[in-house]
Amino acid sequence: MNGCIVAFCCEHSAYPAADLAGKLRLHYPENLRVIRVPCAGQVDVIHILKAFENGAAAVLVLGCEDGACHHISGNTRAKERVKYCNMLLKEVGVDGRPVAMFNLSPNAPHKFVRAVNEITKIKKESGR
Amino acid sequence: MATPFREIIKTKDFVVTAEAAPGKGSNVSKAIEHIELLKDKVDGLNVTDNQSSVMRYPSLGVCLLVKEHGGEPILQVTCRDRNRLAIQADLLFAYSRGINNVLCLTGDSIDVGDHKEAKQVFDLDSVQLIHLVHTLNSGKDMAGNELDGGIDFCIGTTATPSADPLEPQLIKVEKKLRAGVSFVQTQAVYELDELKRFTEFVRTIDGGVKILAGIVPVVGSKMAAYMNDNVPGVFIPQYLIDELAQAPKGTGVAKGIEIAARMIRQIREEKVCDGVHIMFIGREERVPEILKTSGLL
Amino acid sequence: MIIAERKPMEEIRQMIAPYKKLLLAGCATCVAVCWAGGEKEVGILASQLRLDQSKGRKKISVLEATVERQCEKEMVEELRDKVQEVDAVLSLACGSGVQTMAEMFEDKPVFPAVNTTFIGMPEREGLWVEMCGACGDCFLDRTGGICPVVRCAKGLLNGPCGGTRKGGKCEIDPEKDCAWVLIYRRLEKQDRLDLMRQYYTPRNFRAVKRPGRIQAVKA
Amino acid sequence: METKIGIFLCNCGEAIRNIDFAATKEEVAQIPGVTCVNLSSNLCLKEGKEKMISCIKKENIDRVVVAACSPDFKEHFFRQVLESAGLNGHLFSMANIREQCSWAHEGDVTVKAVEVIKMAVNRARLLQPVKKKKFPVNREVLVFGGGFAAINAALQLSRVGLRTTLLEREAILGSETVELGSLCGFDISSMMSEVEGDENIEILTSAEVTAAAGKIGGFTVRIRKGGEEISHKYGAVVLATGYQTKLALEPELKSDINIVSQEKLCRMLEDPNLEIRPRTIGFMFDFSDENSRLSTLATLNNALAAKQKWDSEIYVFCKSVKVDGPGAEKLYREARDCGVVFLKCEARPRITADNGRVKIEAKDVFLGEDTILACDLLVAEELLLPSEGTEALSSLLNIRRDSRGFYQDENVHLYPVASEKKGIFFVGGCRGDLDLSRVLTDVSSVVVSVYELLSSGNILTEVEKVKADPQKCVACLTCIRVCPHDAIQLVRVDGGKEVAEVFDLACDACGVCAAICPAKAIKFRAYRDEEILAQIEAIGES
Repeated sequence: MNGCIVAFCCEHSAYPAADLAGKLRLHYPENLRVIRVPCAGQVDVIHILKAFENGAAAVLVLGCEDGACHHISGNTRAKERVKYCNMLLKEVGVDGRPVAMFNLSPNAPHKFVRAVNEITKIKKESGR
Repeated sequence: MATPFREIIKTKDFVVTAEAAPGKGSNVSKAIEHIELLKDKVDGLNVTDNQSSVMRYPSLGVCLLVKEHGGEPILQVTCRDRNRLAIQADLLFAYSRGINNVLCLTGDSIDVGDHKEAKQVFDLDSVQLIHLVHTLNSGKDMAGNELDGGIDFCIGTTATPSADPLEPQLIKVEKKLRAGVSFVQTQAVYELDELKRFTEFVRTIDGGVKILAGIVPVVGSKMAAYMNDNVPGVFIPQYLIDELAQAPKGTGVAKGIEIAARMIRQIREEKVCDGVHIMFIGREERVPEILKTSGLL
Repeated sequence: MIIAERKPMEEIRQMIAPYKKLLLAGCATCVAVCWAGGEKEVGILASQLRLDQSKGRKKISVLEATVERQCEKEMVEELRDKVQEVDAVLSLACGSGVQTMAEMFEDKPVFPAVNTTFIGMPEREGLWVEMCGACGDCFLDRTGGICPVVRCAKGLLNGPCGGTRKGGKCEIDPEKDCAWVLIYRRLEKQDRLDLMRQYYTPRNFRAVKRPGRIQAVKA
Repeated sequence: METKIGIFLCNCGEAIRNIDFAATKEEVAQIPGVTCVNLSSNLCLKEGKEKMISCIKKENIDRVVVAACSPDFKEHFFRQVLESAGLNGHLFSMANIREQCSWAHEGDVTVKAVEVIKMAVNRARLLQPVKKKKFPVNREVLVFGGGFAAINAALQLSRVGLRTTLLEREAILGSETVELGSLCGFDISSMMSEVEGDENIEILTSAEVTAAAGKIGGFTVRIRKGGEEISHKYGAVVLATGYQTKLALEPELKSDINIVSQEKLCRMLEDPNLEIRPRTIGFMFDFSDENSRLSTLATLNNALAAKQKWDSEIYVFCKSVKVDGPGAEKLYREARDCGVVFLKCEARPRITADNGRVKIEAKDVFLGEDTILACDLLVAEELLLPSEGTEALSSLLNIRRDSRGFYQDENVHLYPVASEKKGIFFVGGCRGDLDLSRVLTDVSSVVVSVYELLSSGNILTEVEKVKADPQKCVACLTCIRVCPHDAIQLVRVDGGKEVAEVFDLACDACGVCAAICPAKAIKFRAYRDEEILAQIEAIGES
């Protein structure tokens, strides 16, 4: 069990937001591992499940703001997929909504940090 | 002895029937009570067949009770629970015990009842069922075999005058009429104009068939709204809902009876159709009140 | 296309409870198209089973494989080596595929992971609707190409029941269209409503003698 | 064949201080497949670049990992370095140890840095080259519309050497633009004669499109004109179909002599024979919705003109005055200076007919008082709507519209004039409330984009970056239904089985199709399951 948080970050929004967080020295938990993707809609259910198989404590899917997805509906698909993943995980006794989706814009480093902190909190509360 | 329904619809100018709903369980005292109360006040007692797909004491059973107590039973037969063998057998049995009237209907979906996981049969549909009764009446079964002792049923069926869209329903009614029925009993109606349009349509196809308007008293504005949303083919106009809403607390049933009686009077005075079929399920004991208020008693 | 959907996890869990090593066998034909049993779905279910943390669940190992058509013995044969390695097979194919698998590997328990539900078509991406009931006595010539046998909740042949909801929806589900209203509209458009006015005799349930068996004309 | 991975560590001119580079170097050198690890402090400068190239060549490196700043910042640069070293630029993976590691945490982050590099190495091991290919494109452009935006777009496209067809539904060009010209001070007639004289521009009036197919570089469009239908190919399509206005009036009122539109007022002002001379004029805008930029400009222009010509008393009722266009602020000041009164109201004023005059009752926000004005003429509020036929055209071309029915921009901040379908662009009023200067900006950006796409007759693009494996594809059509860029189609392979095929030119490489494919037949290079899972597997190893 590695207990890391895996964040799939859309290269149009969350990834630059994370970079900006670093530039502004906004700190967040060190166990975050970012995987850069071209769109939140590219994140497959199996990618998320595999992260858990590998021992991840939680998974974040971070995409563009509603209505501002570079690929029109990638972010809304991602949101549906995150819901589906939580359902699949719940079916096998992995409770506490360990997958979360957040929408943010590339110039929202604080929102990025908030998303990381929020999932960390959820993770702690569910005792995982 | 009650007059056979077949005679009544030929001779009487305003026919009145009422619904008798069997209960759940073998205790039939309540059914007998209702039969005793109504048998002489109406021309026929129409017994439902696992109404709303809820398992109950059989229609056949209550029909026999009606007969025993001197009333005129109308046997409802739906296509939901029996295949063609079972239906034919039931009809032979019914006729052998003096039940001479049958109301042919499709039946509600099993989905709306209390045994949702059961297999719904629908081996036949209502038009085919009417044809089946005629086949039996002619002395043969559906497979073409001769019957030892035939039957002779007076056949009725149902229709929905407020369906939306109406045209497909009317085609279905037309097929039922062409199959040959003596009377048509409608789904609950609340708009006279709708009923008029419907009877006019029926008359263009069959001038002789008797049309009984379905009367279901609505005892409150909530029930009305519920029926509008949940009972297919029923449309209660807003002015009636308003009228019900204005009734003082505790007088809902009385108001419902008043509205129903008014409707019946209008139907009779304006000769909109040939009679009414009153369905006051769960409040059978108050049917005489409707009859009285509407001047039928 | 045969449409299927995955069984509830609890049911799957009970079936496979005694076994430690499983093969998840997908099928790349119908069930792949309807998102129930293709390679992707095999991967998801395998991952779920590996992750299973529910009470009393022991760790299991899961192999994954998807064949072109699981209802073909020759294609299932490809899996022989993998089946040899495991205690049981969990098939994501339709009922026909599961049985082919079971027949090919008689010494291994084979379990269905999906419920085969109907023959249908996609209405849009991810939504399938029933179109055909394989009744063996096609009626579509009389109904404007809309099947009342399966698309009417009661399978009526002579027009709608009295339960049609407002706007021509089905008695049992306001989301679904009344098949007979659809038929009416289609025939009206084609000026063929006389077809709807005709009387149709009861269905011939012997059209397919169960169990069905068809021998094509020998060439 | 075993891959040879070269890792280049960079401390970004010592901007990364909390990573022990010596230890990191030692650690990552142990990763299987890693041939060499280089440490630098200026990888993105000339000498760093040269060192990288020579190392790649010397060590025969076939996969490169750079651990330094964010790929957002330098990925493109390093890919070019690879290309100059003779490697395909896609055999490259970056570990962001600066922004998302060193700078994001306090204290020593060597452990995390090593893991982030391992993720990148794991991914690099699996990367495959992405080839580029030239696709021939049709160099003609089809412009829909015949107004200011369309004519300007056609003229400019022609000027950069692209043959352009102007397709107008009406019988003449610019029929609705004449008033606009007099209002905004440009001469439509000279533009029209220029367009008509341009040999590079074909004008089709009274024409409409009946069918459209194809993708960027080769849209096939069926055009009906005068009972005849022709089919023609275009490399790009520009929509400049404009907008229409509708008076936003209470149902009991209708436009008559007292209540007029801006356009009607314009005509009245120009009419030398007009006998009436309204003494009091009311204007209204910005109540029904916020898209009032154009009605604001019309009001300011018309109010000034009415003041000059008739010397009327003028009252303007509005929620707010939008003066964000060039010159608009100046116009607003001029209007106020010459006595036009502006009243700011939150609620829509009540309008009633009053004995041949119009009564306006409003509550002024600043005065806080109810104001009643009886005026001779009310210039009513106008709603901006997409022009007629917008809906039909958008469904013909399969592009989306926004909630108001205007063409939806792919992403208003990044690509204001591009549609979600490559090769289809919007300019001007058909995409919303734009003043003339903005329309001209639209035209320029579209012309630049179209020029880039079509000028050489070829488009160089990456091929098979996203590819459906015809062997695995079960032709479920899911990808075709979900592709946001309409870039996938069903084709027959060798005239036989039907499978999905990604059209490289139209594909925008989002990967939505790959993530949804139920047969796992679509592979997105660099983001395949293998590459994602390899990164995941490296997590938590340290």
